[in-house]
Order: sequence, then C-alpha cells, then structure tokens
Amino acid sequence: MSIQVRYRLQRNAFRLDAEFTVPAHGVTAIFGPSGCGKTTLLRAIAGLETVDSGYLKIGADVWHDEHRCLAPHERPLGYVFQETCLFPHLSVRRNLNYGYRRCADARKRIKFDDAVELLGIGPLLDRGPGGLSGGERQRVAIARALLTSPRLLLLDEPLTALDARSKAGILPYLERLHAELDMPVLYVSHAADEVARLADQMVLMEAGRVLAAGPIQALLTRFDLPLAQSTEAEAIVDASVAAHDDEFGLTCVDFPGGRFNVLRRDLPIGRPVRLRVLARDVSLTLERQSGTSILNVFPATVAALFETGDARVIVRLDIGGTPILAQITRKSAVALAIAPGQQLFAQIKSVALLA
Amino acid sequence: MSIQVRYRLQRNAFRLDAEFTVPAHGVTAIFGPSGCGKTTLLRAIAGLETVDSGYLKIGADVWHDEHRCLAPHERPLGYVFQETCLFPHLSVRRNLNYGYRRCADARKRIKFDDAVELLGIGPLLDRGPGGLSGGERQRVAIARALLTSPRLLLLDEPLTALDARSKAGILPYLERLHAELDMPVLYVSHAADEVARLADQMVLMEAGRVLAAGPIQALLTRFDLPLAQSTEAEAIVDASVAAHDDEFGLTCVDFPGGRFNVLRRDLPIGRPVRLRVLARDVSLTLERQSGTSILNVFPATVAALFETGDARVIVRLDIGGTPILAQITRKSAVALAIAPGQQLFAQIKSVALLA
Amino acid sequence: MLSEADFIALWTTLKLATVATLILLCIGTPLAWWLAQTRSRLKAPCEAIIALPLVLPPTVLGFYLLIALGPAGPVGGLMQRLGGEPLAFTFTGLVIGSVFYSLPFVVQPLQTAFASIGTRSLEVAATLGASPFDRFFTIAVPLARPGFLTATVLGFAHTIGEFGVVLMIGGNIPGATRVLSIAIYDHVEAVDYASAHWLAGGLLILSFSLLLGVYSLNRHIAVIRP
Amino acid sequence: MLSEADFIALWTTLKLATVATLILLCIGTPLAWWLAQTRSRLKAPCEAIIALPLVLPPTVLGFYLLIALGPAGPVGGLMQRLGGEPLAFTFTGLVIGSVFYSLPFVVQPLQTAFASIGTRSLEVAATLGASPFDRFFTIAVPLARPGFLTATVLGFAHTIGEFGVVLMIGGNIPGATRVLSIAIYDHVEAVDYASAHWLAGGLLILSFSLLLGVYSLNRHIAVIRP
Amino acid sequence: ANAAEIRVAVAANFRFASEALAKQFEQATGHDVTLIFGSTGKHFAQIQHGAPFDVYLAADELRPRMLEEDGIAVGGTRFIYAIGKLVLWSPHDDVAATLESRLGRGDFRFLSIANPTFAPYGRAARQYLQSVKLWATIQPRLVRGENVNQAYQYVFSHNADLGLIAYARIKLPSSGTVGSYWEIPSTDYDPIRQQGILLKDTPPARAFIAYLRGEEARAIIESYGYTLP
Ligand SMILES: Nc1ncnc2c1ncn2[C@@H]1O[C@H](COP(=O)(O)OP(=O)(O)OP(=O)(O)O)[C@@H](O)[C@H]1O
Ligand SMILES: Nc1ncnc2c1ncn2[C@@H]1O[C@H](COP(=O)(O)OP(=O)(O)OP(=O)(O)O)[C@@H](O)[C@H]1O
Ligand SMILES: [Mg+2]
Ligand SMILES: [Mg+2]
Repeated sequence: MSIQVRYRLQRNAFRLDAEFTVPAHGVTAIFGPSGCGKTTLLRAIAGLETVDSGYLKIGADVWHDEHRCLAPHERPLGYVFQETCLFPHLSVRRNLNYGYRRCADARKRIKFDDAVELLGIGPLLDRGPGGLSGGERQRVAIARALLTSPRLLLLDEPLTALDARSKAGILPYLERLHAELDMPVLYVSHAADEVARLADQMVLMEAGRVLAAGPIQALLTRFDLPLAQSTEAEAIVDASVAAHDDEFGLTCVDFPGGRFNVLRRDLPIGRPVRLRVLARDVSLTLERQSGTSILNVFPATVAALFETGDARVIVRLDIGGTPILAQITRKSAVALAIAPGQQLFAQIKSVALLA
Repeated sequence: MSIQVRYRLQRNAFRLDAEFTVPAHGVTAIFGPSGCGKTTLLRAIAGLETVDSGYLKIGADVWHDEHRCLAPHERPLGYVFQETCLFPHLSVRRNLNYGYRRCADARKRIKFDDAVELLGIGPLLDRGPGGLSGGERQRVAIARALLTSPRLLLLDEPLTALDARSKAGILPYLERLHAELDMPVLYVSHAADEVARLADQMVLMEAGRVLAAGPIQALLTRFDLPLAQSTEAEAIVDASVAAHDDEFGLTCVDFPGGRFNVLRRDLPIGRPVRLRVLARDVSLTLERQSGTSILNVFPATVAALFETGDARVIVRLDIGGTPILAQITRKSAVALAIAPGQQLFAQIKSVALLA
Repeated sequence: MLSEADFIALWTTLKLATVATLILLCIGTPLAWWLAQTRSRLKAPCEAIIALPLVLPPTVLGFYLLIALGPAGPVGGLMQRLGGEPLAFTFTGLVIGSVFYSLPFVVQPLQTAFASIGTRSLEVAATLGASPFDRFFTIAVPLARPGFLTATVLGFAHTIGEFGVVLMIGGNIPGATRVLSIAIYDHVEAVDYASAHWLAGGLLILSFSLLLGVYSLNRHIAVIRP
Repeated sequence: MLSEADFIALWTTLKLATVATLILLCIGTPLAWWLAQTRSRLKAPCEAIIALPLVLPPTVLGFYLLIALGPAGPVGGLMQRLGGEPLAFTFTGLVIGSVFYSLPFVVQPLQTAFASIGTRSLEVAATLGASPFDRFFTIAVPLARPGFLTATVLGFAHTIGEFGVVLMIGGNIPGATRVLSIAIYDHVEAVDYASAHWLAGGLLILSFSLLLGVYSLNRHIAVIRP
Repeated sequence: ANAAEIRVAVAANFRFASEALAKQFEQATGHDVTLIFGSTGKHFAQIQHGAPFDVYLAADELRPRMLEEDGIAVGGTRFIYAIGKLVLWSPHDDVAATLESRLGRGDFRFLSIANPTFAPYGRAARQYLQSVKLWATIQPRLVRGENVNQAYQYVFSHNADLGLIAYARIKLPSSGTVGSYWEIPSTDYDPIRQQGILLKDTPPARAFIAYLRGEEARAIIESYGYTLP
C-alpha cells in the first residue's frame, strides 16, 4: 500500500515536476525552501490545480491518471490550507459541521466532540470566525479537516500560529491519528522539530523537483542531502520501552546500541518508540567519563566525517548499528584526532522521545 | 527614551488590560499563548482598535492619551500583520512603493533596493501578488513595512512561513535595523529561538494581561515565570569578541566568567555580542574533564535549583556573575548531589552567537 | 379615493413584480454565476447583450417585443403553431417583457457579488466534500447575499415602476395587464390628480416600508467579513 | 434614412448620458461609500429612499418633477427667487431628472462592491501612511472596480434608454432636450417604422460595440483576487 | 341579449366624453364597456399585432383607414365620431382677450403643443402656426408633448405659459373650463376628424358603434367640446 504521486505543471516561470512514492501510512513530511512548490504540490494532489500531466494513487485507488480524474470533492481528503480560510458566513460550529455533515456516517471515524476538545476550541463554537486570533483560526481549520474523516490528510504548515503549549497538545494527537486510524498524512512544515517528531517519511523538494524521498532516518543522515549538513542535523533512533524509574521520574528505552534514560512517559513496557537526537546535543569523549550530569553515554564507532566548510564537522557514528550524528568543531575533531573506524564514547545531552 | 503603553478594551468575553514600559530601542518580544491578546495589543498600538482607554508614548512623542489620539496613518509605524495582506490590485513593486512613496524623502532611512535584495524578492517585483507562495508573501509584507522607514516596527509572527535558510538571512537584518537605525521593534513570535536571538526586552502576556516586562536576560532566568520552567529554558550571555582562531575557523568571545569558542564570525575585536545558551545544552561535571569534544567548559557556582515536577531540575549557575541555566535530570542532580553554593564545572555543548 | 380598479391594478402589479423577480432570480443567478466564473471568449459579448435592452426606450423595446410576440412574430407564431395562445396582451407576455427588460439589473449585481467571493472559499468547500452544486448553494449564494439583495430590490422595484414595455405589450387591459404604473399614469392623464397623488403616495409609502424592512433586516444579519 | 434631426438627437443623447453618468458617479460614489461604511441608524432609510424613485412610473415621476421644477413648485420657485431660470425644458433639467431616476442603479452596485472589500486592505494602507482620502482613492476605488463598471454601464445605458422622465420634463425640443429615445419613439408613433428600425438598430449596434469594448477591456485588466 | 364585455381603445383626448358615453351605453344595454386610453399610434401598433380590442376610437382618420385597408378592421364600419377643436389656452383666468396677441408678440416663455409629427392636435397646431407665420421663429420655445394630454400638463404645471390643445381637454361639462382660452379659427387648420372603426364583428360591438352614431351620443359628444359633421 503506497501513495504514488506524479505531477507536472507550469505557472509562468515556475515549473513543478514532482514524482515520488511513499508508504500509505504514517506521516510524510514535505520539506523544502520557501517557494519550492510544496503548496502547489498539495493543491495538485487535492485536485485544485489544472496540471499538464498527473498520476495519483492512494493505496489501491487511482484518483488521477490519463483516464480518470476525480474532482476535488470526490477525493476523500482533508486539507488544511496554508492561509486558514474559515467560511466567514458560518459560525465556528457550522464551519466544523460543514465537512462533518458531508461525510457518510459509515465513514466517520472521528467524533465531533473529540476533535473540539482536543483542539481546545469548545469556547469558540458559537462565535463567528471574525474575531478569532490567528492560532484559534488554525485550530478550527485543523478540526474542520479532521472531521471529514479523510483517507488522506494534507497539512500545509498547520501549526505556525501556535505557541509551544498548544503544539504540545496537538502533535501527539496527530501522531495517534495515523497510528490508530491509519490515516496517512502529507505534512508541510519548516519546523525541524515538528518534522522529526511526526514524520516517518520525508519528501525533500527544491525548485519544483523532488530531491529525495524515503524513510526519514535514512534521509536525515545522508551527507549528500542538505539536512545532515545543517546546524539542525539530527538522527532518529527506533527503540522500545524497557523499564520505568519511578524514583527519578525516568523511562528507560533500549535500542540496539544500549539504553537511553529519558523523562518519564506513561508507556507500556515493550512499546516501540522513537527518539530524536540532535547532532549538536552529541559530544564525543575518548574515555568514558564519570561525575557528569549526562546520563546517556554510549560506546560508538566513527562511520564517516563530513566537513561543513564553516569549522563544523558532522560525524556519523555507528552505535550498535544505529546511525547517529554528532556535530563538533573542527578544533575538537583535530584535538581528538577523529577518524573513521575510531572507537570512542558519545555523550548525548538531551534526547526527545517522540511517540 | 522609552515606549509606554497602556490599553484597555473589551471584546465580548475577551478583556485586554495591558500596561508596560520598555526602552525605546532594541527588540521587544511579545510572548504568550494563542489567544492571549498579542495581535489585539499591536492593533491598538497601531490605532486600529477602538479602545476604552489608552496611552501610548514613543520616546518624547505622545501618540495617544486623553487629549489627543493620532489616526493610524499619522503614526509613523510599520506593521506586518499576522495574515499578510498584500494589495491584490497592485504588483509586488507597487505594493512596496505604496508605503515607500508616502514616506517623506527626508525621513527615508531604508533604500528600496536594499530591502528588496535583503528579502530576496527581486524576481517577484513585477508579478501580481496572486501567485506568490506563503513565504514570498511574508517577505514582501516585511519589505513593504520596512520601506516606510518607521519610527516603530510592529511584527506579528512575521517569519512563520519561512524556512530556516530564509530566516537565517532576515534575522541578522532585523537585528541590524535596531542597532543601526535605532528603530524599536515590537515582535510577536512563538518561536523561542527567534525571540532569544532578537529580543532585548520581553513582554510576557497571558489572558489579556501583562505578566512581566523587562530585559530578556532577567525574565528568562526567573524561576517564577513559565519561561525558565519549560524544556526550552535558556539564558542570554553578554560578551565581546576577543580573538579569531583562523586555523579552526573559530571565534573566541569573552564574558566575565571565561571564554567561549564559537563558529567563526567576521566581527571586529571588542565588538559586543550576545550568546544564547539553552539550558538543555548545559551539562554539569564535578571535575574538569579531558578528552572531550566540548570546548566550552567553565567553573561555576550553583545559585539556585528548581524542580519542574516532571523529573527535570533547572539549575541556575553563576559563572563569573553571569546567570546561566542548566537542565538536568533529577537522577543526575541526586547522583551529583547538586546543592546551592556548590562549585562544579559547566560543559556547554553548543552556543549560538546572536549579534 | 381609490377605485376598485386601482386595487385590481395593485394586485396585478404585485403579482407581476413577484413573478418577474422570481423568474429573474432563477435566470439571472446561473447566468451571473457563469459570467463570474467563465474564461470563455463569449463572456464579453454575453455581458454586452444582457445590458443591451437598457439602451432602448422601453416603449420601443415594447414595440419590438410586440412584433416578436404577436401572431406574426417569430415567438408568437411559434407559440401559435404549437397550439398555444399568442403572448402579447396576456399576463405571461407582461412577465416576459419585464424579465427581458429588468435582466441587467439582476445579472450585473449578482455577477459582481459572485466575482468578489474569490475562489478560496469554494476550494475549501470542495476539499470538505461539497459538490459544485452543493458549494454553489452553501457558499457562493450566502457570500453573495448583498448582491442578491441589490438584485432583488432593483429587479422588483424596476418591475413595479416599469411602464413603457408593459403598456406596449400589455395593452392596459384591466384585471390582466393593467398595472399600477399605468393606473397612476391614467389618473394623471385624466387630470384626476387627487387619485394620482393618493395612488403614487400609497405606492411610495408601501415601497418605502418594504424597502426599509428589507434593508433593516439585512443590517441585522450582516455577514461578518474577515 | 436618418434625418439631420436624428443625428442632433443622437448628439444630445450622448451628451446627456455622459454628463448624467459623470454626475451620478460623483454623487453616487461618496454616497455608496458612506452607506457601505456607516453603522448609523439612518443607513436603512437612506437605502430605501434611494431605491424609491424606481417604483414610480417614469412618466409619473416626470410629472412630479415637472411640478417641483415648475415656477409654482418648491425647486422651481426657489430657483426663480434666486434669480435663476426655471429648469423644465432645459438640458439642465433633463440632467437632474436623469440623475434622480438612475441614482439607484449607480449607488447599489457601488455599495455592494465597497462592502465586499472588507477592512483589512484599508487598515494596511493606513499603517502605510495613507490618509482616509488617499486610501479611498488608491485602495477602495481600484478594488471596487467591478462595481464601478456595473454602475457606469447601468447608469449610462439607463440614461440613454430613459424616456418617460426625459420626455416629460424635457419637452422634446430639438437640439436641446430631444434625445434619441424620443426620436425613435416619434418614428414608431408616426408609423414610420423604417426610420424607427434604422435608428433603433444603429443605437443597438453602437451600444453593443461600446459595451463589448468596455467588457473586453475589463477582462484584460481583470483584478487578480487572492 | 346576454351581457358582454366590449373593449374600446380610445384616443386620449376623447377620454371624458367616452367615459360618459360608456356609462350611458352600459345602463341602456347591460353590456360592460372597458375603455383603454392611450395614444392613437400605440393603439394602432397594438391592434396590428393582435390586441384584443373590439372598437378603435382613433384621434385621426389615417390609422382607421390603414387598418381597414389592411383588412384588420371590419370594412365599411369607419365613421367620424367627433371633430376636435383647437384652442390656445392659458391656466390664468382673466387673460382671454390678450391671448392671441401674446402669441404674436412672443410674450411667453414656452408654448406647448402635442407632437406635430403624429398627434392630430399637434399637426393642427403646426398648421395654425404656419398659417400665421410663426412656425419658424417660435421653434426654440416650442415644447412638444407626446400627446395632447402631455401638452396640457406642461401648461397645467405652469412650466409652459401657453398651450395649443384640444378644447375637449379643458371643457368639462361638470366644472366648466379652467383658465382662459381663445378658439383658433377652424380655417387655420385641417379639421381634426376623429374616426372610429369596428375591429371585431360582434353584435355588442356593433351595438356600441350604432349607439355612438345615435342622437343621444351626439349630444354628449358635443357637450364635451367637439363638433360633429
Ligand atoms: N501564477 C504564477 N505565476 C508565476 N509563478 C507562480 C505562480 N503561481 C505560483 N508561482 C510560483 O511557484 C512557486 C511555488 O509556490 P508554492 O506556493 O507552491 O511554494 P511553497 O513551497 O508552498 O512556498 P512557501 O513555503 O513559501 O509557502 C513560487 O515561487 C511561486 O512564486
Ligand atoms: N469580537 C470578538 N469577540 C470575542 N472575542 C474576541 C473578539 N475579537 C477578539 N477576540 C478574542 O480575543 C482574544 C485575543 O485575540 P488576539 O488575536 O489578540 O490573540 P493573539 O494573542 O494574537 O493569538 P494568536 O497567537 O493565536 O494570534 C482571542 O481569544 C479572541 O478570540
Ligand atoms: Mg506554501
Ligand atoms: Mg495573533
């Protein structure tokens, strides 16, 4: 089951020529600089753009090929536009109902009250969209799209107007969505932390073309892609919950290279989780050190080095088979004589448990 | 010279009652959860809201008090709205010119071509605003506001639709603005990194009221405010450029507590700079360690501890008089027996040089 | 003051204005919608043709309609061959004439209103599963409400006040095609100014109340635009 | 086919329609703007009053205007006391009548167009230093362009085709108040159908070309809405 | 006979007389007479295109003749029902003596007439003005009503000082005349012979025409300011 996309179109000087295939579950991040065609791609997928040629297959269903092209309202998808557009003549409640009512009862998988509560828009229900704040509008638009119980969710920078606390509430729900409802999500975002947290796959775009598409772990650590080269370089570690340390409020998660201590999360033992390790949070030491506040220290092997050209060195480490990136200064790399194959210790200052 | 603001108004259930005074130079971040009244406050300052009572003084000029109230077009301010609104009937160039032309030549302090180049919108100049991408629209809106050479700049989440690279180009310019042109900025943002990077002062809002206002360093490290308690806790260090290390591409900056090595930046020796130190990038060791990739290690004294309640401990360190926050697990705090007054070493994995 | 004939005329007028306005809205709405959406080359010619009846003096327009609808004319002849009655001098004929003449007053405001909605709201509705038909009624029509108000008022009022066309193809037959405007005109012609004043005054007061009601109501349920 | 008198009538008509349309736009624009912006209680009554002349048959309206403008009427009397000429049977009188009668066709589309602009663009313009006057002309007017087009077309065409009012207060004086609609009407009444056809046909073709030009131009410079 | 409805298209100037006639006829026969007033030209066009009128009372001879020739009207039913008189009228009461000289002196602002190209009274007014050699000079001060009624209204509203209109328009049997008038010598214009014709050959319509030609009707018509042959 996969999502196959191929769209070509031309808008004056801008040419979109995007083709990729990603699994039809989980979150696929669409990542790329401003103006590279992310919104245009989503609009094409939603059937809102006239295209030169297009092919779109979601799982077993072809939505668009030479022979047939579903009209936008025939595609069971939810779309949160980059500029939230609430219907100005309908109250918030009726905005939400607009899509909800049009979804056949048999297809409904999301309850009205659940979406309202989750997005914290209960108090707004009977207001007009006129006086809503930017963040409130965004949350209503997300709820409205979710309530159509779509088979594919398109999110175009949906959380930009939200503060960290609101985001922290919504992100886990979006994660659950694809896990529990098996609702694949295409997610445009510039926020690396959101992407790392949510995305299983990633489509990397530039100037209307797809640079690469695939599992996020692989793309994040590939030195030939801009991600691993940036100061925001990061790696994703697949692990599973091993134990809870109630005294100190920690949770232990195991991965092939060892055990992480992270802030306690109420997850069942054995539950697979994902950890995000930022390259700049990883420091290297030649000896295992004691008397440090850093809990997560692993023996590692240097797999490869990449000089960024601005005095940074990105080191790809192999920790029990899992690739992890470390970002250090060239001065340190020279001082520690880092070279491929070398054995050393990786101190990981902080790590985010994602799911 | 200061900016004095006091506005009261009521919109159905929402009540804004905001009062604060901040210096009339540098960037003042306005920070608070979605729906707390940030946009409403900026609109009141721009004269776009009818208010119950208001007082606004910028430097020596009163813009609003009981006796007089300048109309919006009489207030020499630039305002980038949360929803960028370009005039749909004007090309990008004429959008930019709209404010530029209306600014008296004598008052002009920003050149047309400079703003265009900086925001990378040269290729868009002769297009209509219809086909622009979200990020492109935001950049045009920023340029348009800047080109009025305002005495006060109001920015309402102006960079949300921009990718990291675009931001990286615009942020230094915004910094220079207030340094070189002495243009105070009120900046609404949910992005902690932007705020820390840009802001000199901060106004912390909640539910229509101002919780605290003052220099950002003080607000960031106050345990009674939500900032220092969050996982994004951070400290700002004022320092000055001391030397350049051309071999490794590093720059050394000194602060009262010692010397930081940061990625090389072409700044003159002696130039004051600002460093952002995230609490989660700071680890503590009892002994000074060798053989580590971490370059920045300082002897420090524990000033205070704050337990967040979720197994984290925020430690306020005193490094040569400068407060710095470290976020560690309670397990580590117990293992290292951290207590106020204790002497130890702070390892700072990464640090961002801001100006 | 007013005779029974005047009340019959009032009744005929209201019936005519109501029926004509309803038909105008039924024809004008899809036409305006098409004009607002299309990129066809036919757009400008169609717009011009719709506005065209305006430039002819109503009596002359009525004259040509008379020729067309009369037994010798193309429409009337066709009707007769199909076994129907000729349309001139019937209520149906009046309705056709009024619709023809008032069409631009209905189409143009609607078209402006539809065009000013933009496409975004309609796109959003489409992604929420609304078919073109559905979103036309649930999004386009409510958002074009001010245009509908203008169109209805102009169409209705203009049909009430219309005179030349109606006189010409109606033939001023009491109970069938004698409308209020002709009745007032008759009173003026008969130097029965008192009746004319009464009738005109009554019509004005009635219309004013009606319009005031419509506009006040409109204000109360005014659309909040973003 | 057409006499010199017909050409004089054509000229008078174009002059009348142009002058009346200009005056209509000058009066209608601020009025429509005020109506679109205000929250005054007077809004609904004003809207109703503007639409009111529509419901009266033009000839009757013309009759009342004639009385009002006559030496015994309020307006005419005032004019005379101020030393001016009476307005009936003059070109000026015609213009006044036309403006009065066509006002709703200009105000209503403009008001709809102004209302649909919303406040955001105007607020942005204010923060960019544009005074209310300035932003009215640089933002509101261009964004209301479709409304201006409709208003101009309806106003102009309606003045050309107008007949009852013009006939009544104009007096059909060649070269001064005899307009084309009256000329065509005269031909019809005189059973000179050939001349009527020629004149009406010519007017239609002329108007069609004019309208086609306007609408095609409009299409080419169509505002791109977000 | 059964009561039937007779629709009569009546020239506007004959309005008051026809109302009186219809009333009497209705009382006598029990038929229902519907009078439809309008300009003769408009009625003509309407009759040509199938207007459901039974009798046509025109303001001139031309239109009934054309209808007869075209076979639209019933042949041989054409007759003169009235001959109109043209008067110079002022709405002021006491100026009858000076009216003629005022016209000659040009002591007025506007003279109102019916449209001379198609309205019979307009044509008569032109013939009169031509006969007294005023036609050319008076042009800029001539206002033309669509029909004689409108010409009347111009004077009535005091916008025109004088009017050349139908005597029948100002002579009402009930209230006498309004203002003052001077009768134009009948030699100065062709007689305004108003003809009627039968459009639908039904017994009630024939009865109405027969009534119009009767003595009773003639008396009424004359009392409204017309002459008869
Ligand atoms: N009609 C048009 N004419 C010319 N260029 C166009 C047109 N429509 C879109 N474009 C260009 O296509 C590019 C892609 O736009 P798109 O909105 O897809 O970008 P994006 O990746 O979503 O950017 P952002 O992150 O800023 O929202 C932009 O550079 C835009 O200027
Ligand atoms: N007319 C109104 N009626 C009721 N509430 C209103 C009205 N106008 C604004 N509000 C409320 O005022 C609050 C403040 O809105 P504002 O736009 O200032 O928030 P904000 O701080 O900018 O939020 P965000 O970060 O989401 O943009 C919101 O909760 C909003 O719902
Ligand atoms: Mg986009
Ligand atoms: Mg806001």
